Amino acid sequence: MRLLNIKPDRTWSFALAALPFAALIGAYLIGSGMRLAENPNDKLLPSFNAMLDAFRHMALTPDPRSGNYLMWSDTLSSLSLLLTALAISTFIALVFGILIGLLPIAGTTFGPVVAVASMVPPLALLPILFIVLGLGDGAKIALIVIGTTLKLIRDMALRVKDIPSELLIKAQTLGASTWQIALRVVLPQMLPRLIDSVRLEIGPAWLFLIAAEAIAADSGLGYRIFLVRRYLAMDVIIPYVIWITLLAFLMDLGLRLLQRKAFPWFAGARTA
Amino acid sequence: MRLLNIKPDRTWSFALAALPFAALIGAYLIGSGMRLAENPNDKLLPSFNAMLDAFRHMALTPDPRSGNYLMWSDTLSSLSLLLTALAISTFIALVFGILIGLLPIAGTTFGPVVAVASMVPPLALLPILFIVLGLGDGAKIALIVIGTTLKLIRDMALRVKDIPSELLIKAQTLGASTWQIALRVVLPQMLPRLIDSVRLEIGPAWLFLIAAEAIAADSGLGYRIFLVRRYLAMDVIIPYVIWITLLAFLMDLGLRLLQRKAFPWFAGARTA
Amino acid sequence: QGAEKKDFKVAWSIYVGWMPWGYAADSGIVKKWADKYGITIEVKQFNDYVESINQYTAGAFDAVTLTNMDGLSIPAAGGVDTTAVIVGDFSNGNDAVILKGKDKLADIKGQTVNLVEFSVSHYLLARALESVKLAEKDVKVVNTSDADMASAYKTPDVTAVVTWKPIVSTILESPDARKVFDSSQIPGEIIDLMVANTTVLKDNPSFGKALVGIWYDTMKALASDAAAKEHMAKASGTDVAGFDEMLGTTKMFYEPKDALAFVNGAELKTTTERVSTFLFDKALLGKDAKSAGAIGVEFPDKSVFGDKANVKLRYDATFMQAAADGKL
Amino acid sequence: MTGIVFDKVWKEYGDHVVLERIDITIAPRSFVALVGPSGCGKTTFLRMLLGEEAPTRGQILVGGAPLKVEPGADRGVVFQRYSVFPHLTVLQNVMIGREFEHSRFLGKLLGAKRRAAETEARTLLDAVGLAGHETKYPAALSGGMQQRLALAQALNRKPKILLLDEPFGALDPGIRADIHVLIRKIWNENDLTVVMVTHDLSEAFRLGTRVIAFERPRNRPEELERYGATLGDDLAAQTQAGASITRDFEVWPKKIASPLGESDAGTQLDLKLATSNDNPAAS
Amino acid sequence: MTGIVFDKVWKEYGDHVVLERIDITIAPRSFVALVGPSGCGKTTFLRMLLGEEAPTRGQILVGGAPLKVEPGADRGVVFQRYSVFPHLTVLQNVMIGREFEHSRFLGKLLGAKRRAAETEARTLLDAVGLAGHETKYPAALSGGMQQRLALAQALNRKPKILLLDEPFGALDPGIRADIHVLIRKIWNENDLTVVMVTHDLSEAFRLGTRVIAFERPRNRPEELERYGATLGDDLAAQTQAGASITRDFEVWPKKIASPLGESDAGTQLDLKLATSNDNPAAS
Ligand SMILES: Nc1ncnc2c1ncn2[C@@H]1O[C@H](COP(=O)(O)OP(=O)(O)OP(=O)(O)O)[C@@H](O)[C@H]1O
Ligand SMILES: Nc1ncnc2c1ncn2[C@@H]1O[C@H](COP(=O)(O)OP(=O)(O)OP(=O)(O)O)[C@@H](O)[C@H]1O
Ligand SMILES: [Mg+2]
Ligand SMILES: [Mg+2]
Repeated sequence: MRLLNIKPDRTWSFALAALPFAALIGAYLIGSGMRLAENPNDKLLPSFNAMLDAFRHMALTPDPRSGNYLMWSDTLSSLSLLLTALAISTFIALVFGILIGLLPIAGTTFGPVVAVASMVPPLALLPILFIVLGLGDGAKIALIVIGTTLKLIRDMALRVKDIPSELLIKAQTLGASTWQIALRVVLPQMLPRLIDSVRLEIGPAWLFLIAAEAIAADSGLGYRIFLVRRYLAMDVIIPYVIWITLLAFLMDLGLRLLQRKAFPWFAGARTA
Repeated sequence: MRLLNIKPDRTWSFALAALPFAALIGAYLIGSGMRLAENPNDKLLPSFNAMLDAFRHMALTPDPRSGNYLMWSDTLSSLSLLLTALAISTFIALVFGILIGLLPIAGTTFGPVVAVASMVPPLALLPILFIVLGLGDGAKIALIVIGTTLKLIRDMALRVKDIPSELLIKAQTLGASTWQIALRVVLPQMLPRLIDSVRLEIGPAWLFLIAAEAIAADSGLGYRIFLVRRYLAMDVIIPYVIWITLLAFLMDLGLRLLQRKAFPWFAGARTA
Repeated sequence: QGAEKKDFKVAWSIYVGWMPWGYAADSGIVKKWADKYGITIEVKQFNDYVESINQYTAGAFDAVTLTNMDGLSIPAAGGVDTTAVIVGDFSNGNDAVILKGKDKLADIKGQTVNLVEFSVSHYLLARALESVKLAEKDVKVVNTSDADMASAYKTPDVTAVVTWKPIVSTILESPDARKVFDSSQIPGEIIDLMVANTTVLKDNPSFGKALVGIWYDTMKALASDAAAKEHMAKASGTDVAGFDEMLGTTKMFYEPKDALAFVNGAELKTTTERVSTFLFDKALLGKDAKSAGAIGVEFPDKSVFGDKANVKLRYDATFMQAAADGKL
Repeated sequence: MTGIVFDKVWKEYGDHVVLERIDITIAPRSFVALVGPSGCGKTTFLRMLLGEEAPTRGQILVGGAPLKVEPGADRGVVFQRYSVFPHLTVLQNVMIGREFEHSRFLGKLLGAKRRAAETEARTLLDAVGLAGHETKYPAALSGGMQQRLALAQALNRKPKILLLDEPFGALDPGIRADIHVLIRKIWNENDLTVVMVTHDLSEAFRLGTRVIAFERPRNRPEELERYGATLGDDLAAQTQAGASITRDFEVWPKKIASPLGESDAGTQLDLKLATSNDNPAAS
Repeated sequence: MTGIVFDKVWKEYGDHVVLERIDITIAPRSFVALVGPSGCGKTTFLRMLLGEEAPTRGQILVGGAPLKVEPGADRGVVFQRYSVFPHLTVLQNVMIGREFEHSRFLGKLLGAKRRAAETEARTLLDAVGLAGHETKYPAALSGGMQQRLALAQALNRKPKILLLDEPFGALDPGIRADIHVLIRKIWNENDLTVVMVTHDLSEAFRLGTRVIAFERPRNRPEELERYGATLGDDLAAQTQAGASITRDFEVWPKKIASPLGESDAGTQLDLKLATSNDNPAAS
């Protein structure tokens, strides 16, 4: 049988999927063990016990200073920034994406500037951003928004253009105005596709959040990583990174579920 | 006539497209003018003359210390890193993307680990990366590769799965083995799509390059930006950012042209 | 600017000598003094030191914590007339040159040195090289982010670094790390200041007074209150022992009179000249600077180093004097 | 009146002449079937009627007035694919025309108006044999059901002209026969001019009152290539490259007001339409 | 021999029985036309023959041996869409089968072998009327041309069984007639068993030596819903839900070895095949 026709069954699938994870953990254990054997105080690849300790310390012991559980307050602070920013980007992208994709006038006006602007590396313009926007949560949200929104707009505009022209014609023959088409034909078809696009931007959003928190913050997951980085406290950093990855993964999963539940028509229409 | 049916002609298109750029430049001029009126030495929003001076200084005058034209040597150094990294990512993505997308066994094995790994914020794990790869160009290339390759792999795998199963069946009825299918059916169909995906990763690649050069470097566009940030030399930073944007834009354009010229069948097949 | 105002913003970044500002903000000392003068002071923590100075230079903040050298090269060179209100401490071993596996400073010759370019580390390196009759051309400097210095040291490529605490302490935990030069060998040259915009300060002297008041109240707490020290230690990401270790290599001026003695001393003028020369060599005094004295620096006795027509950095002792005299 | 006149209409895309001097008058209440080989310009003809494309030369008159340059509610359309909105249920797909009409801002009806529109839509769905599928999404329907839905959707807006571009090309014969009955019925009972493109000659003659054939001229570049001819006079080849009407049949006997009652499905539909209360076609 | 036996084959997807107890023997060299309403399982039947799907119960024998569980070079196929490789030119599309056969590693022929394969491919292209289009990509071809290309591509590998899933469903009548002649010709001159799914009954009877009709049973859940019946005995309803063969015609007169010579295109093709040197069908 050809390799491409061999479909592993459930047990095998599970075993195969677990394999690379096991390999990664194994490689870490060996590397860590070797370094620790050489220098028991090595901080770079801490043992699992050390990380567990650090995790317990950060997540399960209240901070004497504030009485907070640091990891949770960091998470809360980062997540609220991240989600606010993503909500704003999403909204902007939806509006401008539909405008650019649907209206030739808007497309010629904003298309080029969005294309060029999406190439600007936002991190290099941080100082200007911070001056214009201040340093509070506003600036951090703005950085994430700027970092993610342009690509989202382009994506949305492309997907609006992907709508078969037959549908737009059909809507017009049913007497729809431009506004009605945007509202009742384009918007609802874009929502599930927007979820796909937003899923792709979760990674960049975390990146910009961490970058923003590294500059000015007093809580947040990125802030903590940055703070303890000077001490090379990998026993804190690694659990934090795993935690961020898990959060990102859960957000992705959540969006996928949302897409499936909220837009039952989409799975069928996509494969058609 | 409905707004969505109004298509501006060539002259109008040009004028409309120029509008936002003019507005941006105007806004900058006003902001800069106001700040400079208050403090003639203000560095945040330098005048165009100051930027031109700085550009002349960086690009047209040899550096007394090294005799190099700084902007060109920076560009050369950054571009060689970036292009090497993108070439590596592209190659890895192609191989693993096809494996994961085409072979159910590879898909179940590597799909989940790639999905999870693509969520890890790579900047947070820099220290571990350093150990494995040192601090030289290798580490910078690796950072860009890690930052871009996972998403590329996922993208490729999805696009391989998008190939109509009819084509794979047809190839089998023509007697193709898995290897032949990968080589002659899947690979050539993926190449133009890979270009699309790589275009999307140019932005992130620059981001990671700048981040990498901020960590340890003695030349490069990102290095220079971070160095002169120490004394808020926006008159250098802004031309550099414009230059990076231009480079990114040209790379994008080049890839689009390559796609059109090298894969003449693709435009027709995509719309079909 | 040029008008009286009520709301002020102060930026500080995480460094042993400036940790009191975080405590002052959290413990209510800031509010106490602000209320006393009928103003508000917002104290903002930065993790990125350079960004905090940039923000101050761009006018987003009225005061900022920085070193004497960065005060000269960033705000002053950027045309922002800046006054040092508080001289908080100087580095007395906080900054160090570290070699991997080599014991003598002279061994640095020919090596690649990782440091933050144009920072006090760069200055320290210059001074260190001078002390063994070497020049910067004898080494190769690679700009390296302070945040990644500790991990960079762990890589085989890196054999020499110049950096500050707490990174120094972290690096010295490696068995092969040797401290071959530190700032205690050039005492009083790396000075940690709280500076404010001169115009703002002139129009609003009460802001300066409040800053000084806050500072010396906090100094008292640091000296006597274990909880305060613990707070600062935590905020800098370490524990009390680690914090004490850093304090040990920092010459803190707990009393205003100590700071006054230092700022009025003659040493400050020599230091200023050295630093100016270093910055001029690196073209950091602005592109138009013709000499090391291109930017004038005024001392408490109103004497000026460099261009009297272009005084942009001023050491002003009047506020600390008021604190010493109990006249706040 | 909804007579359609093509007054010496040419359509060119760049150098490529697609339609050449189309000169035709379509009487109100006709059922015109358009046949011709692939690529001869049938769809292009329909798109000009829709207002989606403008003629390069000549003009199109509808009811005596020049054609509006954009699609409008007076001309309904059913394409071969993409004729229904994938994100709306069957019922919503039919109702949306009425919603566009009565709710300028929200495009959504509420309360009593909504209920009225819903009743009306259900009647139409019943007529096209989609009763019971109201809450399904189009992706869950077969091709034939989707086309019936598209018809119902277009009819709901009561267009004067109905344009069909190979609407039944992808359906199987049994279903196609059913839907033929349906479309004849619809045409009979509404004041409707129908222009239908089809590949199937027998379909054209069964349904149309008039069958118009377009021919792709032999001397198009690709054909020339194939038949090995040399281009000779370039200009001549180019100006002759467009399709034009080659045959034009009136189909006898006249079919108006003579519903096809012979098939079971036909009578069934008949009954349904007759028993429904607010379907204007039935009154 | 390439006789095909379906031995009490059932196909179920989860609870949904698609095909029920298919018990049929297809003689070698037959041309079986498969008709039936949409969704009755015709494609499923073909996919089982291809080896793409395995029967849930029962077995399929080809030439007496159980069917290989995956598609192979002995069974060619033409689908309604996606039958040719979009990234290869017309010529490359035909040659690729030979390249797969002779170049295990590169999948690419060079030198003399390549030239031989090319000549062979050109002959086939000529036979299907695509001469002159060798360097075009499929996207530049009309639907009919694409399907002819797909046929040539499949034939190049000389399969014993040719499976066609509504191959001409999207073509216009003139082209369809041409291609009917072509397919009969091909079947006549090669040792080929053909199984073709079609929607068009007349096509089935014109081409097939045998016409098999599948029927979709009325009591499928969605139908039940529609007709308002109650499910009653669940198990009974379920086991009866699959399609099975309802009619099976032998078409007379027997068509083997009686090429359709009446049409112009037919004779033309005939000549072409006869004059080509290395087309085994012509020898
Ligand atoms: N937008 C366009 N730009 C350029 N050429 C076009 C355009 N639209 C159609 N054509 C060309 O016009 C010709 C007629 O196309 P049209 O779609 O009207 O044919 P058709 O008769 O509907 O064919 P089919 O039966 O395949 O649907 C074709 O040669 C086509 O390539
Ligand atoms: N992979 C699958 N999983 C579940 N159900 C399937 C699958 N493939 C087909 N079916 C179901 O099997 C039934 C028969 O499908 P099939 O495609 O064989 O019909 P068909 O006769 O070819 O129809 P058409 O004429 O529309 O092509 C349909 O009800 C379909 O929904
Ligand atoms: Mg058409
Ligand atoms: Mg089928």
